[in-house]
Amino acid sequence: MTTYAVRRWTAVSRISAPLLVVLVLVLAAVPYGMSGYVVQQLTSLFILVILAAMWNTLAGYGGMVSVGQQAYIGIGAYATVLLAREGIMPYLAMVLAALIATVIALPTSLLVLRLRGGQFAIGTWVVAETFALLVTLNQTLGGGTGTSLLGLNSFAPDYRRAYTYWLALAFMALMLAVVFVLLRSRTGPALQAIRDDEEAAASLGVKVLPSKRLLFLIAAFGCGAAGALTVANSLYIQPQSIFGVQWTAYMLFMVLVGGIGTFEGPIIGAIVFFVVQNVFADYGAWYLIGLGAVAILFALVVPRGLWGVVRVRLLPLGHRLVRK
Amino acid sequence: MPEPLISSVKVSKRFGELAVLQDVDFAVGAGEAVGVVGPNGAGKTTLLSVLAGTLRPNEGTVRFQAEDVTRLRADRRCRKGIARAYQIPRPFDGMTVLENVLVGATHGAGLRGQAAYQRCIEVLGECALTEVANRRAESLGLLHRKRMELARALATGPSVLLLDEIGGGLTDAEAAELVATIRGLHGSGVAIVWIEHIVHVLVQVVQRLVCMNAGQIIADGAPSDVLQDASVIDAYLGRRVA
Amino acid sequence: MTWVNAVVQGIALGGMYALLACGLSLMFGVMRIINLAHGDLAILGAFVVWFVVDQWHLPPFVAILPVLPVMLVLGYLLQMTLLGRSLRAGQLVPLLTTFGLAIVIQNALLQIFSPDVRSLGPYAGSIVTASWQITGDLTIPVLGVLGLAVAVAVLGGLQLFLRRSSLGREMRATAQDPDTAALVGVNAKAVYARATALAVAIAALAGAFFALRSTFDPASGPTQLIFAFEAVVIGGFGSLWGTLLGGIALGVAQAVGAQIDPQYAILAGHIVFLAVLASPRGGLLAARSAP
Amino acid sequence: SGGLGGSGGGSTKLTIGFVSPRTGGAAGFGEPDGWVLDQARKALANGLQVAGKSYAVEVVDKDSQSNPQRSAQVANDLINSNGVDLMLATSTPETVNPVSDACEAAGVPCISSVVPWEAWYFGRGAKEGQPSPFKFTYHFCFGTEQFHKSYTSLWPQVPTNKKVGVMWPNDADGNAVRKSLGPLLTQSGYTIVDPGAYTDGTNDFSAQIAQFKAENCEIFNTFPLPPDFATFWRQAAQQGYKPKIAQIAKTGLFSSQIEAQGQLGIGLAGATYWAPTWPYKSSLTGLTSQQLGDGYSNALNKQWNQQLGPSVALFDVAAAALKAAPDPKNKTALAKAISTLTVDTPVGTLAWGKGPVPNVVATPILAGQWRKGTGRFPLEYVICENANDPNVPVASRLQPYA
Amino acid sequence: MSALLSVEELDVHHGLLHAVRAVSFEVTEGERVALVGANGAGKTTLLRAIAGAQRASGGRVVLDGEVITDLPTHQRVRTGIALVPEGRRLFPDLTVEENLLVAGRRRRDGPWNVDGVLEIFPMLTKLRARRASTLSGGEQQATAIGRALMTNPRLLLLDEVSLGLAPLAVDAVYECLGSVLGHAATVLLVEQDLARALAVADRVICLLEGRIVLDLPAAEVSREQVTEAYFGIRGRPA
Ligand SMILES: Nc1ncnc2c1ncn2[C@@H]1O[C@H](COP(=O)(O)OP(=O)(O)OP(=O)(O)O)[C@@H](O)[C@H]1O
Ligand SMILES: Nc1ncnc2c1ncn2[C@@H]1O[C@H](COP(=O)(O)OP(=O)(O)OP(=O)(O)O)[C@@H](O)[C@H]1O
Ligand SMILES: [Mg+2]
Ligand SMILES: [Mg+2]
Repeated sequence: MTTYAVRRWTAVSRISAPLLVVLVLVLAAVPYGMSGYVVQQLTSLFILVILAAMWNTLAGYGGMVSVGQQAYIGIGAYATVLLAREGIMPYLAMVLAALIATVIALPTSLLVLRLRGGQFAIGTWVVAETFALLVTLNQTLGGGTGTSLLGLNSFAPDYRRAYTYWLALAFMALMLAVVFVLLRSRTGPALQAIRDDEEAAASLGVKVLPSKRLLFLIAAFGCGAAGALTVANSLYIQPQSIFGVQWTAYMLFMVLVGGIGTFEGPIIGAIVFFVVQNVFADYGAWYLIGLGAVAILFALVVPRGLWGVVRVRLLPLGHRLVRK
Repeated sequence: MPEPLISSVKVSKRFGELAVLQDVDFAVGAGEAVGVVGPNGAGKTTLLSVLAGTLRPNEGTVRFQAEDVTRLRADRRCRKGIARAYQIPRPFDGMTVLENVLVGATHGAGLRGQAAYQRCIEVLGECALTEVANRRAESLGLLHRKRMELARALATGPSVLLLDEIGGGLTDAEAAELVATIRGLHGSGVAIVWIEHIVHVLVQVVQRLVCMNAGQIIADGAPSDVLQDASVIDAYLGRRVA
Repeated sequence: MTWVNAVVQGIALGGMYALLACGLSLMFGVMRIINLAHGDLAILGAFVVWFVVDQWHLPPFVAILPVLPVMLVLGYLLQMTLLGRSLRAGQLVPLLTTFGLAIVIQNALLQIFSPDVRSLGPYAGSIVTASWQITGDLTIPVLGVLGLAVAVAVLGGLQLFLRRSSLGREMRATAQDPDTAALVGVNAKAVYARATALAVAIAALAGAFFALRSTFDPASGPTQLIFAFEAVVIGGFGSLWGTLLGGIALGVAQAVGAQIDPQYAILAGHIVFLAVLASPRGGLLAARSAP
Repeated sequence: SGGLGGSGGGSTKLTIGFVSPRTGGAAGFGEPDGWVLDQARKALANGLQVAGKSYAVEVVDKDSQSNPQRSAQVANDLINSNGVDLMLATSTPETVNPVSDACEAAGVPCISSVVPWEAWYFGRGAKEGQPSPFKFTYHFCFGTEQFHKSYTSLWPQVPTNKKVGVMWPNDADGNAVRKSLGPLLTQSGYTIVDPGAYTDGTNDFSAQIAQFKAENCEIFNTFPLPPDFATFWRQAAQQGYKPKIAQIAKTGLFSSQIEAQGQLGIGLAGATYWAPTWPYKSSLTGLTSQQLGDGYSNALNKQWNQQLGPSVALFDVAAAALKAAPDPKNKTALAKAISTLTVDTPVGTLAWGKGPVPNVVATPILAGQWRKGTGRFPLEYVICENANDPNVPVASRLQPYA
Repeated sequence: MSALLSVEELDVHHGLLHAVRAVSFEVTEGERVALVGANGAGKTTLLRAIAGAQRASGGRVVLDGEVITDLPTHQRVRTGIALVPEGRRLFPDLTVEENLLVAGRRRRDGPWNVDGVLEIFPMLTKLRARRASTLSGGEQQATAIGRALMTNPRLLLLDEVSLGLAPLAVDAVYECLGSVLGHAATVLLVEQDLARALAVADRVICLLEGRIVLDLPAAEVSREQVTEAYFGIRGRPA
């Protein structure tokens, strides 16, 4: 009689996983060797990677197609400004801000996690708009005028860039690790089961609501961190844009172009988006037309996304039955 | 008389105007195997859903292991030991067969790591799914889907197994395999409630047969007696079964 | 009386929202496509109407007539070329397509028409500013009533079409299971294309009404989109009467909210939306739970 | 150059960055930029002579997409990748404020315009009565005081009950105006009827209209986005609110916005920060205001646009600053040079260091009225008062809105 | 008698999986053919390929002399092919009646209409206005068969006819297949209840791993023969 075993790592992944750890260490050294431009660009890229990874986990693994993650981006950004204004060290404020976004996501989840599909999508969007309006109504937050993050000016430009970079790198590595561990844990298959059929998942003993909530809160933390990093990058925020739905459009673009429901896809998608942005940005309206055309082209030609086609799993999340 | 393992007490279920279950008293003892038959639309699946917790009854209570579980959600009931296979399979399309079963093992049975994997390997073997273990569930044919329903339910390590038409569409040999599997389960002490229209397969396993019609139980007893019952013949069988 | 007036204005506004939401509701109902380009298609329609008005000096209400068939064809082609293909790859890919389409339309309009703001109002004569004065504080805007009437007619007509006609039945069947629809002889592609054609034409109609009511420019598309989505969801996905009610509920909430404090106008709409979702039924006319 | 601590070397090329909204919601402001950039590049084609040294000058322009995050991103790109020596930014706080902030943080000199200076200065966190927190960023634009002066010189031209109904939104401009213009007008004897701030994008204004009607506000003032004003103004006509003076700002800057109002647009009073009748010359290009307006109209077959003035002025200031700096490649020195700079531009002579705050020159704004056109274009803007700058000729008196 | 349907060297793939392998057979007008085979043998795939719901990767499908291999599904319905799909696949939010009517819209001329369907499935009469998603499993099966009949097919493909039907209802279906349909249409059905299959069919075809391993008149085969063929004990090609 043949016996069987369940395997998770593949030959490729046994090599690639440690390499990725090395890559993170190499990236950590970038501010010592590279120009401020590279540092700044990589920081923007890391923010995009965080956002793409969060949206992918929500939609691709949890089946929660959110159009409202900008709510937590905005909260992360505004909380950073608010805490910094209270005299808290800006970089500490950014970490706290991500936690605040998570805390605020908890009551929100009570409402939106009741919703499914299209209702969930629009519901989260309206929640984000509501947060935007509440900020707009609050004059101490600058109201509709917006507000600037002043605390960072006390750092010399090069150091400010480097610190922001390291924090972005740390957040990115943390969020990717958290998502990886979560999806490889027993919660991973549970989330996918919920995505495919909630009732059937419940019938197999899956705690539907707590699992979804956990994912929702993790995504809120990640987006909050991205928001905090964004304000460190742009220094000025204004509610209509930091809470703007264009963030969701970007996430959608990155995740679908990269390959939804794969761990590596969103990272690839973020890099594609970043490159498209940088290469064509000087062409004004034509750049945007190009961006739209790229989106349509990907949807038509590689609907499963780049990594959906490659099908190599550097960081495998699945299970395989093999003969011993 | 000892309290049955799982029971419904005066359960009624309505969808709007339509009364689908009316005052149904149904009980299964530990280790018992009960077959449920009845014409289409009699309320069999609905009764199963009420027992499993995916439907709330309008009236009446559901008891399991001497405890009122009427208000417990399906996932709690599953973890307590009630497992259910759907009549119309509900696979997790985006996952492999192995992972489908794994969900039952890790969440329903609460197993972790190698123990969970071991349970999956066993169950896949029992249900003849080893060959397709690494296929995505969406690519399965109907009978594989049905087997996977059974496998997932088994993986949760139930004390009562609620089966809804898992035997339809099987060749004789396949049916015989299925009977052997379920008998084995029954032999290991799992109580079984099995809805099936293929009566000759059903009677090879169950000791008791219940016939439902129009939301009520119209016959309950030894299979041979129930199958001779005039009202059962009228409502369900249409002719005598040898 | 100002409160009554606010309700009246809100109802008129709600008609506009419902009209804009109609196409969204249709496309979502039939193809499960969340069309992010809907607002931009409406603005595209407004530009085309404006172009006709400007070129041939027709009144806007006349100019709409030749534009609608053009938009029907455009919608049909859109489905046949872009949306139909991306639909095959699951529900999320069309989202990417419509996102791409939205920015292509916006910026193509910018290239062609410049960022100047425009309006159809000046060409429509006095109807834009006409109203029935009931009391000093209560006026009923003619344009609002017209918009509401068109919304009721379009939504009602469409509802009847979907419920009663055999073509509508085919559309609903295809919506639920295109593969099986093919097995009973329905050409799913053609049905989808018809639905998109209708949705795009109605979007253009809605765009024209917004262009009569206010100004528009190439970037205006997304601004009203969320209200249209809210109307669809409040009304219960897929139900067109619900969409009408949803639009009106939203419009009234905004107008009444503004009466309390102008800042609360949009917020009040959002809060009503969230309250409806939080209610046990989760939609005014939810015939079924959202998919 | 690279890494923590590294810095650039000496070169003879100067790079000027220019950020403005060319696409997105504020694209209307950026419309003449293409033409202005052509003029500036032409004028700078032969480079600049600074302290006996000759420098080539390159202008790199970027689109902010009317979005603050994007504005910051392109500003940072210009700073880090193009290594700009001087940044220019214009039009709306969404574009200008993040660019200024990025420059301040990176220590790159920046000159900006077309954001009411209070929204630029206080909106970025400066506090009244405290020293300026900005060392590298400079601004020239009108402020609420200029509006006050202009309005109080215009409104008496038509007899009214001095009751002003205001619709000021909750955005950068609206908030700045509510904070300072309101009290100033009250001091001048006007009664302000303010129903409260509204959110941009509101679609129903019956609440405000009812209040204006009830209080009989014969003057109306607003700082809205164009579609909001169009919605309001049509609703006002439907509901029978017709003030004697309708004074609009922010919308109605460009003739297309008034044309879109149709008949309702004729007679609206507006305010201008530049028109071809401004009797000033660009020091960089040598063009008079009239030449600018005509040049633009002829090149693009479009009516002149008041953005032309400040956009050209930005390049005048840039050239003057680079020439005034002892070493134009030294950013600190360049910034310091701007703080005391005096330049001739189409919008007038700009002189920093004279207030209202250290980094800002307050420029004039003159009120006028949109009338039916008599010449090539359907509408004409006539200047009706010149309290802020008596050098600009007045063309006509204000007529009641009919 | 001429062949109504002829399948020639048909190949169907699911990705890498070769599910139907060079299958050839003919069905003459008015014939009733039972298709049997073990789980995963390729029965469903074969029926779907004939109906057009699954693309063939090789070979031809000919209906009444006309090659229909490249005809899209919905047009095949008009040539007279109707499939009752595995798993019923009703339109969940349409009522029972609407489910029937949708199929009736593009029907060929013929005897079937809503009343006719209700006559053979009396249990549907009281469910006429009910949404299909609320039907029990058996009620759905009956509606699905009725829906296929509504297109007035010349060739009716039935996948797992009796699945989920109570014995009484199964009798009703077979009665109808035997009498009403008998002269009007040709039937190709998948049925695992061998006794039923042999009783109702004129011919039995057995599939094993995508190939035909047995094709004989029903009268000439024994239960044992078929059972053996299921597992390839006999007749398995080398
Ligand atoms: N959600 C619902 N809404 C309305 N009616 C329903 C709903 N679910 C089930 N029903 C009806 O309740 C009755 C019982 O259904 P149930 O599925 O329990 O039957 P069943 O005995 O399992 O039949 P079958 O043998 O055909 O599977 C049927 O008439 C069915 O149409
Ligand atoms: N969509 C699909 N993708 C991949 N493989 C598929 C797909 N559908 C069916 N298969 C495989 O093709 C083979 C034939 O399947 P098919 O469903 O035709 O068999 P069947 O004889 O109808 O079996 P059953 O009795 O289980 O219905 C099986 O191995 C099945 O798993
Ligand atoms: Mg059932
Ligand atoms: Mg099959």
